[in-house]
Amino acid sequence: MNLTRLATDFAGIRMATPVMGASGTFGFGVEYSDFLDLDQVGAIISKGLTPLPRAGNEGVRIAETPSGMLNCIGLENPGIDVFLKDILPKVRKEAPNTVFIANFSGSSVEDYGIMAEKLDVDGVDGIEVNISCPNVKEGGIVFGTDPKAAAAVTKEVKAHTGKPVIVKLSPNVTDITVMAKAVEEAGADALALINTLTGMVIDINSWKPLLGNVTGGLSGPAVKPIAVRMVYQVARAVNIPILGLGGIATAEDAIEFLLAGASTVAVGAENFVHPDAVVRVAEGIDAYLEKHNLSHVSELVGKVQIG
Amino acid sequence: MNLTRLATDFAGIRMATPVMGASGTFGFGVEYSDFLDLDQVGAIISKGLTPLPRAGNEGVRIAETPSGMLNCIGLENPGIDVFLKDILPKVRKEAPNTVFIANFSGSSVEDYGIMAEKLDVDGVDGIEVNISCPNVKEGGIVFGTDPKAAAAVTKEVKAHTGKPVIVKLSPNVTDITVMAKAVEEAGADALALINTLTGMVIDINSWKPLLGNVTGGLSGPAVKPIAVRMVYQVARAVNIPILGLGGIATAEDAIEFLLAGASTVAVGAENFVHPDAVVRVAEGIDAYLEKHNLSHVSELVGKVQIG
Amino acid sequence: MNETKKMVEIGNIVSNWELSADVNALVLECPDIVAVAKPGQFVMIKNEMGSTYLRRPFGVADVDKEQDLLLLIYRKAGKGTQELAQLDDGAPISVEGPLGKGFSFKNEGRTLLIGGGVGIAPIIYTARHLSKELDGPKPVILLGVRNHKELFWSDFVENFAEKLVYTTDDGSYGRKGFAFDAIPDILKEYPDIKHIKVCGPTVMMKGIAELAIKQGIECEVSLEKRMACGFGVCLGCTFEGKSGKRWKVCGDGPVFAAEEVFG
Amino acid sequence: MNETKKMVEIGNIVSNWELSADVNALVLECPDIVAVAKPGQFVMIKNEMGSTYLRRPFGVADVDKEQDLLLLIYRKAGKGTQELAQLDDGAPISVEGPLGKGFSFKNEGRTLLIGGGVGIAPIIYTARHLSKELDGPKPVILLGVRNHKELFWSDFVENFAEKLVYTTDDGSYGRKGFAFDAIPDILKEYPDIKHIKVCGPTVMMKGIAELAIKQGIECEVSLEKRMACGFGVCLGCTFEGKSGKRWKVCGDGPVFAAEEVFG
Ligand SMILES: Cc1cc2nc3c(=O)[nH]c(=O)nc-3n(C[C@H](O)[C@H](O)[C@H](O)COP(=O)(O)OP(=O)(O)OC[C@H]3O[C@@H](n4cnc5c(N)ncnc54)[C@H](O)[C@@H]3O)c2cc1C
Ligand SMILES: Cc1cc2nc3c(=O)[nH]c(=O)nc-3n(C[C@H](O)[C@H](O)[C@H](O)COP(=O)(O)OP(=O)(O)OC[C@H]3O[C@@H](n4cnc5c(N)ncnc54)[C@H](O)[C@@H]3O)c2cc1C
Ligand SMILES: Cc1cc2nc3c(=O)[nH]c(=O)nc-3n(C[C@H](O)[C@H](O)[C@H](O)COP(=O)(O)O)c2cc1C
Ligand SMILES: Cc1cc2nc3c(=O)[nH]c(=O)nc-3n(C[C@H](O)[C@H](O)[C@H](O)COP(=O)(O)O)c2cc1C
Ligand code: FES
Ligand code: FES
Repeated sequence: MNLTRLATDFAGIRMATPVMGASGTFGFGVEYSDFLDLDQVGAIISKGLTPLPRAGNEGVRIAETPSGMLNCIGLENPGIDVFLKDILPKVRKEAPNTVFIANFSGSSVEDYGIMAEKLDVDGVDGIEVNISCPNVKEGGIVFGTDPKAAAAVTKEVKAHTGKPVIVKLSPNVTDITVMAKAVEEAGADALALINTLTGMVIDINSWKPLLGNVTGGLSGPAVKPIAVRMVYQVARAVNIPILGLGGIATAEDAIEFLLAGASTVAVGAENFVHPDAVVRVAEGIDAYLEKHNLSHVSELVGKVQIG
Repeated sequence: MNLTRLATDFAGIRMATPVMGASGTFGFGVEYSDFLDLDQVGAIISKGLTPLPRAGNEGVRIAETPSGMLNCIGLENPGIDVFLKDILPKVRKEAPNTVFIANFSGSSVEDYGIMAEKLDVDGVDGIEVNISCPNVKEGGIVFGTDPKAAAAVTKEVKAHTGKPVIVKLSPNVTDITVMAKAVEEAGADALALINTLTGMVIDINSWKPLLGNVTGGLSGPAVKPIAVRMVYQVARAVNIPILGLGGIATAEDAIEFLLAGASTVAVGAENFVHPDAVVRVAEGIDAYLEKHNLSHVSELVGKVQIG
Repeated sequence: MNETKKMVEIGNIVSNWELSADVNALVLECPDIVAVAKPGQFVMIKNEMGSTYLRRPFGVADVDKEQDLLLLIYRKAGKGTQELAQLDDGAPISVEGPLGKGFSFKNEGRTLLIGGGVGIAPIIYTARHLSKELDGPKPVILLGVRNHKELFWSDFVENFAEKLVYTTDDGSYGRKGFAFDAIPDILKEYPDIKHIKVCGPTVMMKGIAELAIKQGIECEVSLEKRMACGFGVCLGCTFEGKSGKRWKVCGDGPVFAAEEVFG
Repeated sequence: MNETKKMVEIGNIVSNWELSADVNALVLECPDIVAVAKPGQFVMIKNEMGSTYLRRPFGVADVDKEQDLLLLIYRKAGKGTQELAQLDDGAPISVEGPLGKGFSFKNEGRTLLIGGGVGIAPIIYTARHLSKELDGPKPVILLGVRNHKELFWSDFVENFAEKLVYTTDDGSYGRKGFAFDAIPDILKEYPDIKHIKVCGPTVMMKGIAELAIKQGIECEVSLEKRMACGFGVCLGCTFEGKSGKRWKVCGDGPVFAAEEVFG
């Protein structure tokens, strides 16, 4: 893999490749060390952190769907304090060279500010603000679908950190460009899209929802066409860089996102199926660049030709 | 197949079974006569009709996606007048016993009224108002995402027809219950959901969108969890009956929609893959009723148990 | 032409072998479709155990009505065909057909059959039909292929050809260049040619169609379009003919008069 | 316990046969995982040519380190396993493993191994490990099955069992009733039993765990939860133990001390 072709500056964060592990699907990164070389991972995006520890939702949390999956983990995580004390040092020791982006959410605008401030420490290279988790009743979904609330969260976060701020958008909206523009205007350094689409599976034997939380977030290849469309729309609406994700399984998928206008991409559910996916996708992009005589991955970004 | 268990009254339309062929995927019904017995089809829902003939979109119109497909047919149809003169008589001759529902759209509120009036003729058992086709620039998408516009269309249609009016909703909205309630209040007799989700595929060899119309409508099994969730939400928000669709391939899929709150269902893209699907799904529902000792399909409707 | 009833039938794989690096042959046992399929028609197949969603269209390359066998010849183009290539004998394939209207046959003159790439597949059945089933003059067959590694077609057609001509892109066999370039010589040698039937890439068909129209030779072309249904309901495959009429490639074709497409 | 490196390896099918109407055995050649897999661990497999998305977890039923073979025994529960059952010898399966922590082994006393349904699978390797690899006292094996049509398990375990006891739901073989009911007699007959290891339905494990805890016999249970990843990153499989600690079934288990789960 030719890292000079792939090295990418994303919102001021220098990454070895433009391919990251998506929040909630990549643990804290170090869990993947058996399967891939962490030095070749663009960035580890952490499981979503919250102010307090969370046990997550009861009952079944995973359901397979055609070419995808639903999850209602419910943001299980040890809380920001345990993260800072126990987990971050371990990650920095085991993956000293990999960019680490902390994903988090809160239940109020103030929460977001507090989290941003706590995460403004060495070892964290950037933060990803999850305003779109559909599983948490106390707030997430409101911030993710209301442009004013999203802007307020963004401003609060920006006021409490010196790190690059990536705001992650929900696809469960009528017009994602409205959200994107609101967040851009509020000062976000970059956007990530898409988070999961809200879905449901009913067990026809028990007549109950299969998932403990009734609904869950849909991800995986099934959602890719929706994600590519949204990245394409948002790229035309904003001037800040985009981290594109949603259903990426192969380098070909990732290249669609790049052409649509994403500067970087993340692999989500596919990590569960092929735990070397993040590196395999990067290698595939590199092979594509080679084949097409391109000297840098940025030459693909937003290059889709219309009409 | 035990038709007494399946016979369903939907918004005043008496159907042999609760399983219909979805608009745009079932032609005018008679194209399926080689593959199934049209008497066992709950209803034929016609390809979307428009005031004038339409040639549809240029370029590639079909793209396969993981467990689904995108289409950008662009409402190709011979126009309402040719339909009434040539097609409807043929359908009524070849499928005299099958319920026939005419799906249509227009570019203005007035168009919808004119269409409704023209379709208020013998041989048409009900009308399905498509306010959600994402492919037509001149209107469709606006009506489908703005509750006021959707209500205006519904009222106009109701004022011009004596037929049961089914309004078909778009899933490309933040909160589908808002649309559903607006349309219910405006007088719709029933709702159909979901239409397609907007998606995009980029050809990484040509760097161009694969589809002639850049974006297209996603349907097929991939979208089923989203559709079931929306039916579930809408069933709790309105009092009019629901026609549920989106990714139904098997009786098990259909039963999920019924439990979620749909009184009837329609099979869409699956008709392309298994052209006997509408009848096979009905048979499967019947077998399920038999196995579970239920005397009528209505005993499933909305019976999902929460908590 | 009377439309035959369309059906869906499970065809077990009788054999599935490689003809070249990217082309395979597949033989399926499916009596009901084989009994009625005509030259130029196609089928839509689905491997129910595979990961693809829609059916895939393939021209009927040949049928053996005695043994109920259907021959398809397919290029390993993408996921569906690559998975198909992995399947062993006995595996069940869902076959829908026969679809479309095939070539038309008239009782006079010789036919020149032209195929390019995997578009050669339906030429096989058509050639056998002309020379054996109709017992008319054997067709002249002109095949445009990439190079000498694609001469496997001979095994399928040589018995039915009055003459078999190859052109290759690289000149590694037969005449170098496009199939188009070989036509004048053929027409000179066989002045009894009254019909041309072509199946191949659009650019190839266009050139030949225009030449045939100019020379007043009846010409039919077999089109390819992305198809979701294959039987006229999705409207994925329509186009506007030169007459102004809208056609469905799947239902009204895939075979059309050259004038209607390229006239 | 030292964690072994996890890996993904392509295992070709060596054989895949039916044991009963709804249970199959699968033998895969996958040297690297076989070399390190321990009793009670599991693998996540994927048929890359199939229609399912996530990997599917299966307990390591046994390994043959000489011949590099991995045995899995699977119930045809849904789409993934039904497609798996169609695959022929030679088909490639992606195997991820070894995953989880297996059973623990102590150097004293006899072990009672209890399995219910396909939960019996990991009992095979565990029994062989105890009796052959550790060369300790042979375990007593108690199997709860539905009826006499499920006695195929004997072929896999009888050589490693001091005694093999069946219970059947319908009394068609062995003792009628639940595995649980047979335990008192076994403990009376084998007072040297110091360990119980159970793998089966939750209700079965719960009863046995409570009995073992009451009687002061060390007991391990092997849990099942829907898994997306199998190696600790999706958090689909977590639960809160009786100690208040949160565990991942895939990474910390699937084997847990009875007290932590049911105590
Ligand atoms: C009427 C007709 C007859 C055909 N006959 C033959 C034949 O005899 N032999 C042969 O090798 N090929 C034939 N083709 C082309 C063949 O259908 C495609 O190569 C095949 O569908 C590719 O499938 P895939 O899954 O391998 O590729 P993918 O790239 O994974 O296919 C993705 C989608 O694109 C569609 N698609 C891709 N390429 C084509 C194409 N060239 N034409 C139409 N749709 C396409 C597929 O059907 C599918 O929906 C025919 C096409 C048509 C329309
Ligand atoms: C650690 C572990 C070990 C297992 N060992 C065995 C074994 O040795 N033999 C055996 O027959 N089965 C075993 N199972 C259960 C087995 O994984 C499921 O039966 C199988 O995944 C069903 O897949 P399917 O595609 O046929 O069914 P589907 O119903 O199509 O599966 C849909 C989804 O549900 C999940 N799922 C369905 N049933 C279960 C279940 N009971 N437990 C966990 N996930 C489930 C699948 O993994 C998949 O994600 C084990 C499960 C776990 C967690
Ligand atoms: C099991 C699971 C847990 C997730 N947890 C989080 C999370 O904590 N925070 C977040 O922002 N996104 C979370 N996501 C969303 C993913 O980061 C990603 O946006 C989404 O899954 C779409 O990508 P994919 O289709 O590649 O999976 C989660 C996704 C999955 C599947
Ligand atoms: C090729 C195609 C054409 C369609 N045309 C129409 C249409 O004309 N009017 C309409 O209301 N819906 C149309 N639809 C949407 C379907 O009726 C249905 O709402 C959608 O496909 C979801 O169902 P499915 O997932 O079962 O296909 C079309 C769908 C497809 C695939
Ligand atoms: S392929 Fe559907 S109409 Fe021709
Ligand atoms: S299965 Fe993913 S954490 Fe256990």
